[in-house]
Amino acid sequence: MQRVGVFVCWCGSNIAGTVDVHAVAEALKNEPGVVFSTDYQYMCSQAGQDMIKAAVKEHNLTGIVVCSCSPRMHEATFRKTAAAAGLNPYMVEIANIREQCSWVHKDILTGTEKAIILGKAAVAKVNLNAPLTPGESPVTKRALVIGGGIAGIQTALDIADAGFEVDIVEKKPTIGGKMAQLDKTFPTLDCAACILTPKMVDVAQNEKIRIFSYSEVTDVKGFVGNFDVTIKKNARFVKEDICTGCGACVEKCPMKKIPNEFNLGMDNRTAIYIPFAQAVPKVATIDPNACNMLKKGKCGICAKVCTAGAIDYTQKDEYIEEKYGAIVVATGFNPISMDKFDEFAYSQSKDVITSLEFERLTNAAGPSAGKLLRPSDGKHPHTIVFVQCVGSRCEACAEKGKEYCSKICCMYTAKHAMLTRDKYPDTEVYVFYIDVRTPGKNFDEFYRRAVEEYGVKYIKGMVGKVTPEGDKLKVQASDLLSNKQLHIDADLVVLAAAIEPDKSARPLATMLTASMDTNDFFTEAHPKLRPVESPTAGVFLSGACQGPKDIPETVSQAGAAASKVIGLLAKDKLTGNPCVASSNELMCNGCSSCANVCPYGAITYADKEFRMPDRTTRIRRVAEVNPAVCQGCGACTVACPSGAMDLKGFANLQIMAEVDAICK
Amino acid sequence: MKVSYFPGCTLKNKAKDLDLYALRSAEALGVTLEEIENWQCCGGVFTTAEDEVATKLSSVRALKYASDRSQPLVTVCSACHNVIKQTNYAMQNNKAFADKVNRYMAEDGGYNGEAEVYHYLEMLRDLVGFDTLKEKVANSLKGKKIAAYYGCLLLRPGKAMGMDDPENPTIMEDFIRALGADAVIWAKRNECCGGYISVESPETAKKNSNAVIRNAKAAGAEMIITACPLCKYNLEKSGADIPVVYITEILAEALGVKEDTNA
Amino acid sequence: MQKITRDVLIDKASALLSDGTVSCVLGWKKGEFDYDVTPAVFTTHDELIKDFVFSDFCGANFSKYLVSKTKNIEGRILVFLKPCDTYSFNQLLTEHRFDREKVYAVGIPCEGMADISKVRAISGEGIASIDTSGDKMLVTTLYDDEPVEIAPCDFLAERCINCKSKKHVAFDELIGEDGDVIDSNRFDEVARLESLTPDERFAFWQNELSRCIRCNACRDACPACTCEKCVFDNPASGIENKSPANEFEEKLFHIIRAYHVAGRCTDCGECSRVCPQNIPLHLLNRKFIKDMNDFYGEYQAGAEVGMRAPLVDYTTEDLEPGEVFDRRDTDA
Amino acid sequence: MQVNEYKPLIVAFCCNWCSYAGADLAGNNRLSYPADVKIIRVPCSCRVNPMFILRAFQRGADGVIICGCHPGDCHYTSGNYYTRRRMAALFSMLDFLGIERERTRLEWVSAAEGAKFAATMNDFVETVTALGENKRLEDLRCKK
Amino acid sequence: MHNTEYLRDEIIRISGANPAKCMRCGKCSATCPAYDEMEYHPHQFVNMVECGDIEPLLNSESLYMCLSCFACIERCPRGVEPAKFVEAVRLTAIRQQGANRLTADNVPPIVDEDTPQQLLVSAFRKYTK
Repeated sequence: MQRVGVFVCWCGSNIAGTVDVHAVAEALKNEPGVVFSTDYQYMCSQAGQDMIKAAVKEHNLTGIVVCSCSPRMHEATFRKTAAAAGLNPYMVEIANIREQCSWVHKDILTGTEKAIILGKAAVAKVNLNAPLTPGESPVTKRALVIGGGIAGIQTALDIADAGFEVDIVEKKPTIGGKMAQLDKTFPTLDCAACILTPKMVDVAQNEKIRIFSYSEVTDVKGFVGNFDVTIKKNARFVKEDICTGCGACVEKCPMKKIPNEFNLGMDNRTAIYIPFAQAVPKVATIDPNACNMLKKGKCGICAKVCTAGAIDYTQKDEYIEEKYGAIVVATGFNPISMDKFDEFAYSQSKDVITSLEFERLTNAAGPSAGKLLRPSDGKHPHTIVFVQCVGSRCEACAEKGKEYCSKICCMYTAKHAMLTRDKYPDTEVYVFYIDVRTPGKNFDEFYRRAVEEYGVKYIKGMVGKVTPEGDKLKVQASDLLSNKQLHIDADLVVLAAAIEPDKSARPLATMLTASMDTNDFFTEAHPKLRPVESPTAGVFLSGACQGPKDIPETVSQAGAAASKVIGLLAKDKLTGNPCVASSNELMCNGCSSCANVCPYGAITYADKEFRMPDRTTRIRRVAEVNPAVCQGCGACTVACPSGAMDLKGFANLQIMAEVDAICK
Repeated sequence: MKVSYFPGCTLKNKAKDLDLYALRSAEALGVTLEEIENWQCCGGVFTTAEDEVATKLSSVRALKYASDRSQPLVTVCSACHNVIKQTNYAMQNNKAFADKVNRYMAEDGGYNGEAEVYHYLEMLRDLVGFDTLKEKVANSLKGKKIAAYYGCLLLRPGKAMGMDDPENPTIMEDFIRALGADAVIWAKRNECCGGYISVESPETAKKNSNAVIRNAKAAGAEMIITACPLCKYNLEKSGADIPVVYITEILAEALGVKEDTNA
Repeated sequence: MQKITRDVLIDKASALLSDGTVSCVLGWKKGEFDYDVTPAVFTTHDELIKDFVFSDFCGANFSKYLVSKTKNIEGRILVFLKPCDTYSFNQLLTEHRFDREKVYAVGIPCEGMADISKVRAISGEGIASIDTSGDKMLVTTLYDDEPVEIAPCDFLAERCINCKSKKHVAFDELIGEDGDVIDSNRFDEVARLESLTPDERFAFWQNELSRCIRCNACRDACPACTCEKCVFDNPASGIENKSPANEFEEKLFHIIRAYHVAGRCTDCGECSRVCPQNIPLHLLNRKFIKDMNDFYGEYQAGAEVGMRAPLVDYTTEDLEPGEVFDRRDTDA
Repeated sequence: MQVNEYKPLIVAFCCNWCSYAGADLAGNNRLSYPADVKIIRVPCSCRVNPMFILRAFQRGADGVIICGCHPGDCHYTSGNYYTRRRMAALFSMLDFLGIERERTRLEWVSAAEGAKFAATMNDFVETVTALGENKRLEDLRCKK
Repeated sequence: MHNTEYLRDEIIRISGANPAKCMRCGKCSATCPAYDEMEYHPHQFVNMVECGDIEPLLNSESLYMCLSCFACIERCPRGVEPAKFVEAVRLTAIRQQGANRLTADNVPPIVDEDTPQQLLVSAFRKYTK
């Protein structure tokens, strides 16, 4: 039996005004377990707390009930008081007689009556409280960043800057991601490469950062602070540590007609290749689907010309196992396929391109060396039509397109249009828009400049059909403001394709037990208050894997994710919330219902040996809750058919005792 | 293989060729088209209005006829195909509509969208197979540049038609290639010729048709093929200077059954 | 009335025993009377010949027995599964309740099983013997010389009249031909009750459940009730309770039991079969099944191994509890 | 005012993160609702076991209301979605047994919705008061 | 006022489509092959039906210019299906007594020897009750 002390707070007149606090203290004296009951003006004051401490000593209290304001206000305070008095802090229960009683009931009789009942419920509960100790687990002081675009790069640099080791896993041969493919960045128009490549070099030179390029994560086990990750390093057939990136092999490779993915297939590369001049690591990679030596065993020229002896045709995929304390997902985005939108004739004409292709077309390192030329005939286009929202903002049930706004298109289209008018004033530029969305610092000003200073023709309406005919693209569109159907003979049509999460995200989310929305964007732990954390402890989100984002937003989220990681890695031990679920293995059926509903993947199963009454042993599958991962929601406790699963601090018997006390 | 066949009004009249060559070609490919007894005209266009029931009953009867025989229902005319498939889709997906229809169908026994509807081209693709078709070709149309004209009725609405990607179709192009010819890809292949507007405003029909023809020719076509008598009429009427031919006619030609050998 | 005979099953069991495929056989054993058949484990051909039966009274669903019978046995156990039993079999596998490797499942066809209380209602008390070999059941009582003839439609159990499936969803081997899932009318009675007023429904259940004697037969026969320790037997659960002390307890037990098996109940009907008070307990389970089908899409527990039951799943667009009633009210 | 006016007994389960905070806000703003409502704090609405609800009715509660975060806003991401299914099933079953459906309710109340909390409780108390005492699920041994 | 609302609801009911789903992108009008012939264009149909501005539509020649080519239905990103509104208004117009657009008397002058049955059948279905 507990020895419970009850402390009724007046809260000045806040409580005492509509609740007879003496009567409450008196009434609760008769409750089972209560050995001491009193009231005081301000329980949370130093004097009030000292009073509690003294009573604990004097009456050998094992449990405390404070009838006061909301536990959301002072539960932590009174727990500290209890701890200072030598009690387990979780032996405290609060009866909320201010917010949920004195403040909402005007009549002193009803207020007092209800306060007594709430006090009784708290006493009933505390009688069943057990001392709880938060679990501790060690922290591996190294972070993993999955994805090496600007989000991953920034996160890794910030974490490394704080002195922790970071590994970046990037599936492409180089880090840099989408930003490396961009020409200029809005709204300042600085060159993407000029601001990105120094960061890539920083990553390469940072002693704390390792890059696993051309690699992917294949397995994740463990939990916050203690992840075991398997990384697959795909064979690139070039010894990374020996290759100097001189490019002699690339020059001599006879297979020169391989579509170059870095330029989105608008020009060609060789079978052995370095994606672009500033690649990090600057190491060649052999495309096994294109190399004659790997396919047919004939050629071997690259090995012959490599003075460093870096070529290794026998290289195999390698699996590396590493431990991490935290994982950051930065898997980024891709433009959606335009296959289902052929009313814009993307598959029919080379001169209908996506905006990312337009970036490459205007990039000095792109297929046309930065000159804006039509892919079909290399001629300078005089009329360009930009189409916004292609595949964005589609009906939820539509089979094509995405329901959400892709967010970045309005601004990059304004940028493309402006830059085109700036470089080629003889070009007519039309932008068809549904809405122009420019909420961002200097964004709307930028868009207005495109219209007012550069003469870009913004037309409210959509393009309905693009018909390639001769060397023209006949664009049929609506101008809603002048209520006209327009027919424009364009030379180039640029589609602002919706963006979607990278396809690698879905299997990764499964490995991480991190949740995703229906669009395969990672869900955040809380949409407003914990936007860079995933609901799975120790897994953080950076960049467009969480939702469409532009570069400034991505970089700030990357920094935020890094600071969360640093905060985690700075701890030697993780102290958990002790109010977690635990399973009574004697009652557990091993049915998996609990694991099915656990949002955190905190429940695993083990085959355990049980001694039976007849002295035989039996092996049974039982649930085990990892207290470091469990967040204490209690979903499992209700899913459990046998009642084996219970929640500490909010146990079945405790809640039922409260119910009983209230209904008595 | 035997299938139920809904020819439609025009095929018995102005578009006899479409019908005749469909029958002969199918026979040559091992498919017997069994004409539905007492079929009634589909009405030419599907009315999207929720409260139009009577105008769709002839389609439902045809559908029920086929489903009672556990046969696929095959159509050739794009319009019949469109009406019947949209009706079937409504029977499958719009319970209120299906209930209303079934009140009229009580005597015949109910119908709930069980039938499978194939356009003749789908029949070639899914039941015969373009590979089989390719093998049966006697007179290859090699070197001929043919523009497939889908028009509006064959593919749309994509959900109900379920025939091919409504914006980026390949079925007719694959058909052309199976016959040995070259398929011209062009943008206006799924745009409307003007349809029944030629009653109300022949100029509009002409304008639309001209745009279609111009685009086909610009893409290098020497011939336009269609499954729709009204498309053929509108294109020809607008002064097409390029042959507009029924799909079944070039099929019969390629299979070598164009001239009736039994006659 | 069954299409396959005892001999066929004994031959199959004996063959599997002798070639070492299985070490024992879970089968029906004849009891004192022709209708009180009990489940039993057989290990030899002789035992089978002596006591194994197969008749219209072999309704017992063996799946549940596998939970205990597969523990501590050498080799595999042969189990005969009727179509409806195979759903329970899969559901138990989904819940990892026994080791599939330990079981050799032989699917057998079922023509529907008899309800002895229906038989008795026609024949009268004092049943001496029952012959189920023909199309009709021949019941001889102590008081009549001539056997009473009963047609299947008069003796079939409710769950068999409304059979949901003749298809075996799990087996290693099948005797006879497999059937199909049946579009049954099993939810009609639930729908009828739903259409009553709350007062009428309350009266109905008050009448039914007040007969409960808390014998726990429903729980003990239920293939979904395989908890290591039942909450009703467990003082730590806070709801331990062993007798129907009053109206509340009668209801509480059955509501909680139905809720515990909700989403996991395959609608095998064992609860109602074994109830000595003939309480239509299956209606509670069917109510949950019907609701979940209506709210969240068709779901048949045990149709496949590894399915996720509706109550441990969700979509962001699910109905609100209030909408559930609105919807039913507008349907009605 | 009548002395022996019928006062229902209402048990409200509130999730710690949204609805309990919403109730606190109602208090902060002095938005009154009947004292018949007694709140039990749970970490998440998905902690509410149907057993607790039956227990409350057994012990004489006249109405039980469960409040949680709005769908999509659950502190634990998905807890309230499970609650929604569980309560839909349970409430429908209680209704099936003839227990008045108005005695059970599930409401979404955010931490910012103090006014909604008070309004919901006022409405619920009014509804239950109109129904009168819970007789169909009460355990007479627990009678006051 | 009452009549306007009734008409609006009736049109929406007949159409089976929901004008509120429209996000005003204008793709229906951009893709419409009969745009130039119409006084009110597909996007206006959606908007005017939503606003209950049915009277002008009922009296407009635009009703008879829609080709039922389903391009707007197919290409609408929001699944609004504008042609269904055109159809609903057209039916409302021609279902009125004596409002048939096309009668048998009109036929002879428009028929030539190649005119397919399909043309007349379709036209009758669209223009006549």
